[in-house]
Amino acid sequence: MSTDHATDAEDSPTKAADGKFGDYGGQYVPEALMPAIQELTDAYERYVVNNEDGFMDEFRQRLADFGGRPTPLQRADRLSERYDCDVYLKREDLLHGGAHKLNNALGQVLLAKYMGKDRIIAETGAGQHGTATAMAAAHLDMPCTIYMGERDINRQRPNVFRMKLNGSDVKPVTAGRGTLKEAISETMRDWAASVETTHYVIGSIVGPHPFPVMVRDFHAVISEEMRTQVREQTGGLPDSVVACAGGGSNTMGAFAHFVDDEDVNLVAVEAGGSSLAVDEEKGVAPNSASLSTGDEGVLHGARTKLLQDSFGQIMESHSISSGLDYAGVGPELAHLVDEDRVTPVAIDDDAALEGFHRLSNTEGIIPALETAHAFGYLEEHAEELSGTVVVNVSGRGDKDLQAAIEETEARDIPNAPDMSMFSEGI
Amino acid sequence: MSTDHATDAEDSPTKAADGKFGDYGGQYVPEALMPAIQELTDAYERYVVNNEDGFMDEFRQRLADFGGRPTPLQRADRLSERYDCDVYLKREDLLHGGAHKLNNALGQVLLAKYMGKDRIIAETGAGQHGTATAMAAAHLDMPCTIYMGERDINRQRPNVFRMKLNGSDVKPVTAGRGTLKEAISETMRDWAASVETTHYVIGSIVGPHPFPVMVRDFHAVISEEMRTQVREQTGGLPDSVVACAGGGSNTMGAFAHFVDDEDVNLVAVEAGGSSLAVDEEKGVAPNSASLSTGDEGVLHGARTKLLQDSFGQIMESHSISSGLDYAGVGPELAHLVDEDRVTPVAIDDDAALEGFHRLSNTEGIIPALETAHAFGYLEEHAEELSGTVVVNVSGRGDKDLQAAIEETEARDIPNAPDMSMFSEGI
Amino acid sequence: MADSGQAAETRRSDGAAANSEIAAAFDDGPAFIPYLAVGDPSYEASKAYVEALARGGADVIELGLPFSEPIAEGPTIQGAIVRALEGGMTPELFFEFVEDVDVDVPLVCMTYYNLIYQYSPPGSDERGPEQFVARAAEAGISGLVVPDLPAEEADPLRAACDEHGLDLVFIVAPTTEGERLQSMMERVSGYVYVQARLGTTGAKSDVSDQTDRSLQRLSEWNVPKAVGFGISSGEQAERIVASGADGIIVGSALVDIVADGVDSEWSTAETADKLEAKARELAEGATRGQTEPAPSDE
Amino acid sequence: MADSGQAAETRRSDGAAANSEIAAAFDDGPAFIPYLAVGDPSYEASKAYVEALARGGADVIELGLPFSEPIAEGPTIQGAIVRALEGGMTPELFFEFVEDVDVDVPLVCMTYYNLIYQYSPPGSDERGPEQFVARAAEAGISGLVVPDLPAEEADPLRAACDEHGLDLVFIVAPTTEGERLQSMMERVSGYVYVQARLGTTGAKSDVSDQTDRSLQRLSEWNVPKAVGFGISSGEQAERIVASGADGIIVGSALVDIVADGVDSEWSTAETADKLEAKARELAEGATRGQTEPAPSDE
Ligand SMILES: Cc1ncc(COP(=O)(O)O)c(C=O)c1O
Ligand SMILES: Cc1ncc(COP(=O)(O)O)c(C=O)c1O
Repeated sequence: MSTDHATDAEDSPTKAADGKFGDYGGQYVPEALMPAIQELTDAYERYVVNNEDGFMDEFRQRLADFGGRPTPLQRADRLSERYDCDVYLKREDLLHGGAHKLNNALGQVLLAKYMGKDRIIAETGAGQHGTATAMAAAHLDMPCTIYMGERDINRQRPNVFRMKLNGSDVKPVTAGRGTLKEAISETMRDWAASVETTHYVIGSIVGPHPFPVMVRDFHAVISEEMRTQVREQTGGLPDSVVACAGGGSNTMGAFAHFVDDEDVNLVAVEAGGSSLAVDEEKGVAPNSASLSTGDEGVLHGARTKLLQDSFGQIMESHSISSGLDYAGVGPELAHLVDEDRVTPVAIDDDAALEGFHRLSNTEGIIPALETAHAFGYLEEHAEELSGTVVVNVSGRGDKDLQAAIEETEARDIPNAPDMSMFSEGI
Repeated sequence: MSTDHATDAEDSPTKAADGKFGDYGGQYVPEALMPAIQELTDAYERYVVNNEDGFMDEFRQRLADFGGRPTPLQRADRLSERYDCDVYLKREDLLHGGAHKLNNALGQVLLAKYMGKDRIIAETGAGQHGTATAMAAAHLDMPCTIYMGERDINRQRPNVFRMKLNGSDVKPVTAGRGTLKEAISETMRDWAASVETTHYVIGSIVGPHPFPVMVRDFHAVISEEMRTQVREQTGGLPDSVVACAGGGSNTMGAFAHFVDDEDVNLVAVEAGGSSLAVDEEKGVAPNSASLSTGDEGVLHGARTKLLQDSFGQIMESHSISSGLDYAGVGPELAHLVDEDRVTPVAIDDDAALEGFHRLSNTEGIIPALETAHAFGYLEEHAEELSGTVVVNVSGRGDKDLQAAIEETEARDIPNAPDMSMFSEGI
Repeated sequence: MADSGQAAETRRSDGAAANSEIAAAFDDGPAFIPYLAVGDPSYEASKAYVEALARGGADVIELGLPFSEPIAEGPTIQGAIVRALEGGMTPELFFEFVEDVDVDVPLVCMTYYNLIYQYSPPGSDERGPEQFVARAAEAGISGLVVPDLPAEEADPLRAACDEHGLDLVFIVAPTTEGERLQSMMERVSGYVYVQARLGTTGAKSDVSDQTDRSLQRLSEWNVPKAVGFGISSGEQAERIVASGADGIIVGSALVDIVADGVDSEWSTAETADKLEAKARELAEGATRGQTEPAPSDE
Repeated sequence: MADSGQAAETRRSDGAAANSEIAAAFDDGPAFIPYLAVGDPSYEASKAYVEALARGGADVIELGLPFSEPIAEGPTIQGAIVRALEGGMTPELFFEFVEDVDVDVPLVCMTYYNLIYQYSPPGSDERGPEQFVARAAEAGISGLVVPDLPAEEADPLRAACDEHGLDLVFIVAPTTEGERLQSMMERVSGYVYVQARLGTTGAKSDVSDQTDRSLQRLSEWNVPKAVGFGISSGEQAERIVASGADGIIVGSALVDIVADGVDSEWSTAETADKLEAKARELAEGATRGQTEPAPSDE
């Protein structure tokens, strides 16, 4: 157990107000958007950092009443026995909508209201951020348009339907491969034309400043609660905090209040996909491990670590979990990795599926495939674990049942149940 | 606002320890099961009623850590405005698994452990109780077999997969129509052969004593929290508590701690299906409104109100929500209706769908189709509402997306979104 | 059919038969008590089958009045009940059947409590056990078995049975013990249905040694002990009678023949012949059992 | 290609062109500045198209070096970029193209910052703006436009441009105001790209009157003002020049012709002819605008 040296938990997440994390971050956006992100920076400082007009109080109250916070910190008895350490689960899967995503979506939609905006736009890949934004927009009575790649729409129809049920307009993006990257670009285009009335609710700790710090601050409630809960339950701080990392919002949410506690290991688990090697022929990275394998570059408004080819073209990434399937990563996380404060670990598709089945059948919690990577890490690195290990259960797996069937069938996963009746899908 | 006259909240749910509610209830089971239900009655009294060995403490702790209790009581601002009263939502949809069902499943599986049983069986219709039981069994490391009608298995494949992921064995029941009724009978058959080692986790406040009181007591945490929360938020007791009723477990859970407060209206919303009239030709009741239209009889171990033909044969019931699609109802609820303490209201399929879309697009919460009946009630009986109205949001609608599409398409629902892209399903 | 006149003569005392015909059936050596669901697969066919059982040596016949939720039955009898209900069987038709069927052994009605609770005679508004038993007695039924009616809830039905001279048979399970066993002993009449093993009905090739233990527990009971659940062959019948049973009850093994007949599209006569042969095998087995010494491992 | 020797001669001061050729392009009446993505739909075809634009009267040509995430482009130019990337365009090929293309007007490279940041010349391990600009200058590029590089992040690139005599053109948006406008004025060189309306690139049939307001805001700037975003006809060009613009920038309206050519399978020559004609229409419109009085509502 780490000793607990005092940190000002309230201040810790609001660092990098200048938008830079070492060399990372910044505001690499078309000039047309600069005034909007300056206005947003101003609003962020007033409402989020300084709680003007009681913004943060209202945010926290709504997160409690509408979102279901605090989420529990649960000791996982059977996993603890298996790995011979104390495994605790931070249950973001119990948040309204089924993932941590609502923390951010609700914060931003509320902020848009405080800013006097009258319309919300957002991008979505798998549909998790889109559904969270649609829920928050319905709750706060804000018209909302969600951009989603056409291919993703076809892969994630239940989430599309959920967004529509919540009254959002879902706009298909046909450009390129029709996935998340294109949807982000398209949302930026809409924003460039509508900045005066519209707020862009970005879905992770990516994009130009102030998005990375703002999204982190909205998610920092995760580690704020974790810190209190783990102290109550164990009397000290954890030895490790483990979270999956796509853009890295659940990750920084889980790490934020521990960054200053040097004794707490922070482990960011990336999608190792099918291989860490680049497929040069196709120009494809069969993984989404930008922290472990990416190079510095500029994407979607920020300097960060990226999967790119030698020319600087962004590569197609890959993961069985669409929520991790992104070529970039939040600049703050990239910086903390360079500083050796955060340890990046890549977990491949097979190990993630093992983690998926492990948590499902030993703890009765079916995780999102994104989250499953964190459990794949426990499974693969069991010998490195000791003391108190807190895993952020970033989301539930209901959205992933079809994918879990297909991916499990395609492999030989030792701890999967008999899948024979599902070979045709569900 | 009702005045709040003192009740002993802790005692209230444990009435009817003799298994009778007026003439209802009892233990109409094959002799082979009598010793088991006597053993269970004994265990219920020791562990649940008298908290022997700290059973209830452990139960509540696990409900908190694993289940996510307390669930919030949320003011629904937009619905309050619409109906010109104060609508509050009790968010059981945020419980682990997505419905209130876990309260009971976790309680019973834990009780089975205290009783020294080493195997769990359960029936399931739509799969909600089955998935809750499978989760609880995985969490507590108990082997578990779930019986499910073959037809239901085909209609609810995602839930079947969830149970298997949690390590449960799902046994198809081919008898009869292959739905819930047959699955209950089949589970009773297994139990009759395995009582010595096996506990039967029944899914609602039905069946022989002590199931109705025990299941109610496990769910009574809903109204216990509600009572505290509504007092904190409004300073008094609610004017009405509204809950949908199939077997009636979420219903009695929501009512239990208010039964003695005569000024609090308790409204049980049943599935009115397509019509309250019986289709004599087919011997089918196109509804599941046993409280409003059923006659006294004996089914699955208890005397209660039933949908039956003039000979006493149980009728097929119908509802768009499979969780309400049951020909019987809990004996306690039947008794409270006869006593005029609970008001039964039947809400038909169309109105339930309106309620489904209303909550989804004005509050950003997609309810289960079961729960949607309670919101159909608000929509249809708006003029009767006043003061503080608490609605029990018994579950979330993720499981019902496909059904919502089909049923919405088949009707003209004024507040549904454009469904054109979903005419082929999701 | 059995003459119902005699049945009305009430002479019940604890453990003794209220119905003279049932009492008589046990007087003359071990009783063979077969079961069939009435109306399976049709009224006419099941009439032929019940008559075949009588020819095959039945001493008492249990007639199933089909209920839609037969929670105590295994898949075999459940199948019979589904076929009978699909064929249109109703309580009223059941009583007509009882009046109509040409056998001269006592008939016991086996059904679930809701059908009794809901019963109202044609043209009447009154419902319940009293109406049901009156009509059963009138039709010529000598006793009732109601598997989902525990002794504790049985008082209204007991009263009606007493009034109309019917026996109310209870089932003793392998798990029934202590106080509970005692209270059943005080309430049973006609015969006690000794459940051979845990579980539901259904033919098994082994015969549980729970049977021996059960019979031993009941050895002091002043009432014939008929053992059922899982008996399917003459040898089993023999062994059980040899263990001390006063009768054997056989359902699923016979219903299996009816089901085979339906599946294989045998003629009614063909199925009836097979039923008669099976009945004979079982009846003879039971008779053999009585003359043999009890197994040595007791 | 343009002679790059002259370009190296540094004479930049705030607002003035660092590059003599760009400065010269505005000396002689309003400048017509067309844009095409290099490599759309192939190297050879786009060479023919760029040469056609020069024949049609281009004073400066903006050459798009395609980047995979063109967040500032509308669907039209995005389509061009996708086609060019699918055709195999790379930064190195782009520079070869610049060396290869037969035009005698200054060429401005329009691209996104990551390609500059990542650039390393063949055989070198060093990456970044300095390498990129050195190679661009060598190839004959006179200036750069980098839509996702705000003035605040531009210092390394500015330094390299200064060193190699390239202009760094900034875009002023309708929303750019106050302090921000001031700081851009201090940094811009060559010409200022005046964004005619909010949104991304794309041909529009109306011309926003935000243009008039923007030009007014910039009236004191000591640098040519080239207006772009949405210009698609000679009349629009005329109106904008009449409003005070020193040049017009046209992209999507030209890319639309390339896209039509791809869709309709026109020959390269046919597409080139249509581009030349469109260029002429736009160039002539701009020229007409200079001789007309400014619209009265100003
Ligand atoms: C459950 C869950 N976890 C993790 C992620 C990855 O996002 P981030 O890395 O921003 O937390 C997603 C994204 O959709 C998600 O749905
Ligand atoms: C969400 C939900 N609500 C209500 C019900 C009805 O059950 P009960 O009436 O026992 O609460 C179900 C049953 O599956 C359910 O899933």
